[in-house]
Amino acid sequence: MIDLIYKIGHFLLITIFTMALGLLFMGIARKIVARIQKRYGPPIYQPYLDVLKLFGKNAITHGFIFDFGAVMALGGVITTLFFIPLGSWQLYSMEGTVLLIIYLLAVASLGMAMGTVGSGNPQASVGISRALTQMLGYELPYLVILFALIFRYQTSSIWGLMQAQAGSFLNWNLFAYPLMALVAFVVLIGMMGKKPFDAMIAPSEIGSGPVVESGGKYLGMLLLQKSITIIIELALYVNLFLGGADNIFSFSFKMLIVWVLATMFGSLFPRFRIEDGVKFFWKWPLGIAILQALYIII
Amino acid sequence: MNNNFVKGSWQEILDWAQNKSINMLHYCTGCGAIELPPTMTSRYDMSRFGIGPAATPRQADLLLVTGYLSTKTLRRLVYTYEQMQAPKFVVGFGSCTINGGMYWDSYNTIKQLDKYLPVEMYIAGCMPRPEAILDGLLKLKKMIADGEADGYQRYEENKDFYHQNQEAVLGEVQRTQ
Amino acid sequence: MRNEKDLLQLMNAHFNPLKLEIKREQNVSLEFEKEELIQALSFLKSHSYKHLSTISCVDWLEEGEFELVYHLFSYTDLINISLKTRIEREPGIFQTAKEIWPVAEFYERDIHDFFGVKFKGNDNLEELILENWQEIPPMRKDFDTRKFVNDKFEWRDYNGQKHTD
Amino acid sequence: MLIKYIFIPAAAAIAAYILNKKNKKAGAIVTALISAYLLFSLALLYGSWELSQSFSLSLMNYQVEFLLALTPLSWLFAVLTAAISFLIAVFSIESQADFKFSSAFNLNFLLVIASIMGVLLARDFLTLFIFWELMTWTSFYLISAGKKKLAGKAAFRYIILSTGAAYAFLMSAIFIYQQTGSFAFTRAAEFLLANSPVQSILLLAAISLPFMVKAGIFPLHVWVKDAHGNAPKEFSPFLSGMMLKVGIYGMLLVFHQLSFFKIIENTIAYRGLPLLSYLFALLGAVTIVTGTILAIRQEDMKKLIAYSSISQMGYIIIGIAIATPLGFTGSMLHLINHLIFKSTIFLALAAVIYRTGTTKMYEMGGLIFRMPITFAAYLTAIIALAGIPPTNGFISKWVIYQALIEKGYLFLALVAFFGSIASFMYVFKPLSTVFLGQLKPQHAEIKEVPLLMKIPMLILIGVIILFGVFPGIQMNIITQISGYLGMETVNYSLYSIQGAFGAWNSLYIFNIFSAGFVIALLIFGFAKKSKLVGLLDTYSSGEYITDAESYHYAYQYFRPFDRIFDNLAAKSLTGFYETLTNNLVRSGEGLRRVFAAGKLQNYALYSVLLFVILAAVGWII
Repeated sequence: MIDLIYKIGHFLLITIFTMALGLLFMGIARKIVARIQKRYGPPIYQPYLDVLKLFGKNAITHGFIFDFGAVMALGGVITTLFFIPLGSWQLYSMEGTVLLIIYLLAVASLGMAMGTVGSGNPQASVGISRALTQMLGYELPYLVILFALIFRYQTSSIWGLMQAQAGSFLNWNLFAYPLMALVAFVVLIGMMGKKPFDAMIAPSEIGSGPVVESGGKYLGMLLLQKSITIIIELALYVNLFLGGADNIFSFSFKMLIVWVLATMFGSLFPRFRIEDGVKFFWKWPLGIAILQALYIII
Repeated sequence: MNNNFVKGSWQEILDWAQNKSINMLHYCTGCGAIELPPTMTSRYDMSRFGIGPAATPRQADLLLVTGYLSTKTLRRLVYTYEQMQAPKFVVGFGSCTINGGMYWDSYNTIKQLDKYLPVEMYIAGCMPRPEAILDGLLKLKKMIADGEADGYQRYEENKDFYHQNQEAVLGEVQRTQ
Repeated sequence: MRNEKDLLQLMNAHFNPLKLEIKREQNVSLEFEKEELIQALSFLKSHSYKHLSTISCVDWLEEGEFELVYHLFSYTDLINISLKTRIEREPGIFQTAKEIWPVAEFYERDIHDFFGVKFKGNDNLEELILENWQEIPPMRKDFDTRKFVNDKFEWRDYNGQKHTD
Repeated sequence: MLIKYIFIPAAAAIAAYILNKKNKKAGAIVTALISAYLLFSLALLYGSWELSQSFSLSLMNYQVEFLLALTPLSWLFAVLTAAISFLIAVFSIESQADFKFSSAFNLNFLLVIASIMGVLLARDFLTLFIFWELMTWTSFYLISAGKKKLAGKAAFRYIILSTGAAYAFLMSAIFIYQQTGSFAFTRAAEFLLANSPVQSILLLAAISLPFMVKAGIFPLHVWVKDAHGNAPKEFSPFLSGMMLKVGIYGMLLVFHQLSFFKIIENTIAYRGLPLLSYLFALLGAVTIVTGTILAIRQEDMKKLIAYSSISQMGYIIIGIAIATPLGFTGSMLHLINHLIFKSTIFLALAAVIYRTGTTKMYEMGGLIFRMPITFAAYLTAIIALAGIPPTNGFISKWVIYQALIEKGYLFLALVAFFGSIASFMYVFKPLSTVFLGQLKPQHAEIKEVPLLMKIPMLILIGVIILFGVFPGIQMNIITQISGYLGMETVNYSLYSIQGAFGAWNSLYIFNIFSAGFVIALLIFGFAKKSKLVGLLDTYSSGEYITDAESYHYAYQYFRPFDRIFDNLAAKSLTGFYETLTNNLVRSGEGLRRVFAAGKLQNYALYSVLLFVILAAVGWII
């Protein structure tokens, strides 16, 4: 019983820590983009204020499915948190976690999709149909990379993949398979919906896509979900390609570097059209990923 | 949750948070809309005060009415205002919203915005420059922090006053259920 | 490819315009009797003047007449021609050009909104731009916009003094 | 003793037909009772694998015997058939109220069940062929009972493909009979092994033709879309749930029973996989890709789900073809899971059609507010189909992925990933166009489906979650099957399966999922209560929305994605078959004009001539 309480306490601690870290990262990203555009930009702690304000505001709902979608989205993402090793914090090192995380992230996006389309606003449906199309675009190269890594290290648990890169930083996957790390980086930008691939939340075209009807606490919950998703995707990247870390601080520092690079990279590009985005993902990243996978298999 | 003591301190925290992060929906009715891009971008950068653009009325707290309002646009403006969620504020730009401005004698524009919507603040000028807009918004932030910006409550309290004025100009107005 | 003069000769040959004038390069204006205008329009349409840019109306209050101006353009002659005619202000009725150009229906609705000219043959003349408008058509010269504004809207009171007195 | 599984449904079919004439519901009740009885008696029979029965019949001087036997594989399929037909029968008691051919429907439905039982229990080619033809014919009548003109054309194409394949099957069966003197599988297996590989592979290919048609594998999948799309709404769950699986049963028969794998053991292999079975796996992969791309394009929801069945069958084919223990277990798991969630989807859609009367997605919308239980059933089923953890769909896909990664088949894995990620898209399209979005005025007063139609859906939801959390239940029958077919088994416990790289514990996932859900619920409850607002009061940039019709995004939901595949889809296979049939018809026309030319005596002359030639040929061989 004690172990259960310890585990629940640990689980809550991780959830709150990840939300805080995720919001901090979003604040840093806004600062970086502002600096690139030669302006000051909001203070780093701005996302915390946004979330506090949003939970203070009134909100409208369009019925049960609208609420259920928001809760399922956040719930799905918190569940995924359980299976990702964040530096030394590892709640459950079970087999098959890599594939599981891809599908659990799908739970979150399906929940959000269902909730927002339930609002009856066509702009939300257009946004969701774009998001799903783009997901198909970037998920394919990513899974080929995972296929190659699992086959190479003969384990499908992230913990195992991380251990495989232990020792000096030379045998990090970043240096062992640089092309794969590059493809994973591009896919990371697509997965987080940053600039070149954010046609799904285009504010001017479709009224910020799926979140067109979510105000107040629904927007707050979506912001929290976004912050946890960012941390999960960054953690995945760091674990798979930068050899994870033994303590949480160096882990967060590595995540920060990847995040800053992704933001800079993202803030230079205009928005892709959806089918051009998918075509791009299937042309270069998929090609390189397949080449790398073949190189590993043969 | 809203007995007086908790309401007092909790409301202060919320007001403080509200003034630090405002989502602004600028309803580009008139010529003032062109003043906002420079205010948002590098030279004047309104986002350093936590004010950023919102895409839809659902996510917005602040409604900027930038310029003359024709009677037909007023109907859409009222509908958008009612889609926004409390706490919400309205700021009128330029003399056209204050007293009709240079379109004072035109048959199809309204003369005073605050007859139809509770306006927190007007920023005078036949389109105020970005400095004036920033100055106005900073004053608005102070008002929100002190809890004086209660336009949305005024709208609720004397709802029929506002509705009569709107119907006087627009005829029948479709209300959200 | 006709230039301005051949165009005028052509029109002279078939109709008897009251006034012919070459305003400037590529811009010609003619004035017709009411009865002759519609035939002139269809005649010009068959002679490469396919494009009806707009129909405008001028309110000559003193002469008690409306002046309807039809602006046409030809993509081969590259000449803008405007055909003018005068109709009495009171009954303010004129023949519709809907059969020649379907788009004319909207221009006529617009003129009906703002000048009150009724077009025989154009059955849907209800409001296009204005909304439940009870006064006389606003663009007419005898519509006093200041009086309308004063009794429709109150003025902001700057400690006792209205800014419009 | 086994024969009763065939004759009881057949007898009941006639009884159902007569009873149904009097009152509409009787036929469906009889079907439900019969399939319930079958289900229980089969359940009691679990474990007794040595049961067999044989008849012998002497025809002129030929000694013909029919062998029936119960194997774990046929037991599993029989139980699945009985279960799914019971649920469909319960569902169709209410939903047939407005159906004109309901008595013929029940007659044929029971006959189809009887013939499937026959196919499953058959141990020799003759009985297999008889019941296979009976199944094809009865399902032909069932499909043509759907939408008048369209169903007729679809059923016609289905019958042509099936009969063509059946003749090939008959040819090779008779050839084997000539060589071995009996139709039994065991004798045929020894003969094929002893025979030269090329000839036996050709024979097996001919035998497997009807199974490939029925399983809707790539080149022969043309009939599936129209047949499923236009079949009566009660029959499509059975059609796509069970009929496709019977084709797979046939393929398993060919692979293991008739030792197809042993024959191609020594042929050239690629990474331990013989070339021929790799080709077959490629066929499965192509089925996935075509099924998925075409599914995303469909505007008719039943056709969309039909294409998704084809693409899901591709997974099963890949699993069988790579023939590793993990692969086989994965495909068996996926077979059971696919049956469950596919029939749930079709039942939910049948409920929607029962209420709205249309299958076009853009004519519906916002039905969640009127039919919440149907929505819940559909949602659970698509979560399973998309393979999201707490449901059974994920487990079978996860095992198949493990099998593919273990062996390193990159292309197959790539196609499998594409299929499962793209399934989010075509699975979400009906959800958002039919159930979410704006509710149309004409659907405003739609009520939820009657209780009798809700029960099957609720049962199936329970089964999806149950198998999702405790996959062990399915595993023990699967291990018996792989033991019977001579393959090593995968070890497992009640809630975890031992994959190639470690065990998979689904009970744990379920607990954590609910923990995460509870935390999110707390955050949601803690904040201010939100105001309920109608559907028409949404952000439309200031404009008032008056009619829901123009405010529902449903037509061509994934237009940007379809644009990538526009040219590919245009050259679809049906075009190829159309041109084929046209030239056939034209050449036939030419021949007819030359020979018959309408005069009677010509016919007589030609028939005599034909008889003479046949007699001569028969005499020579």
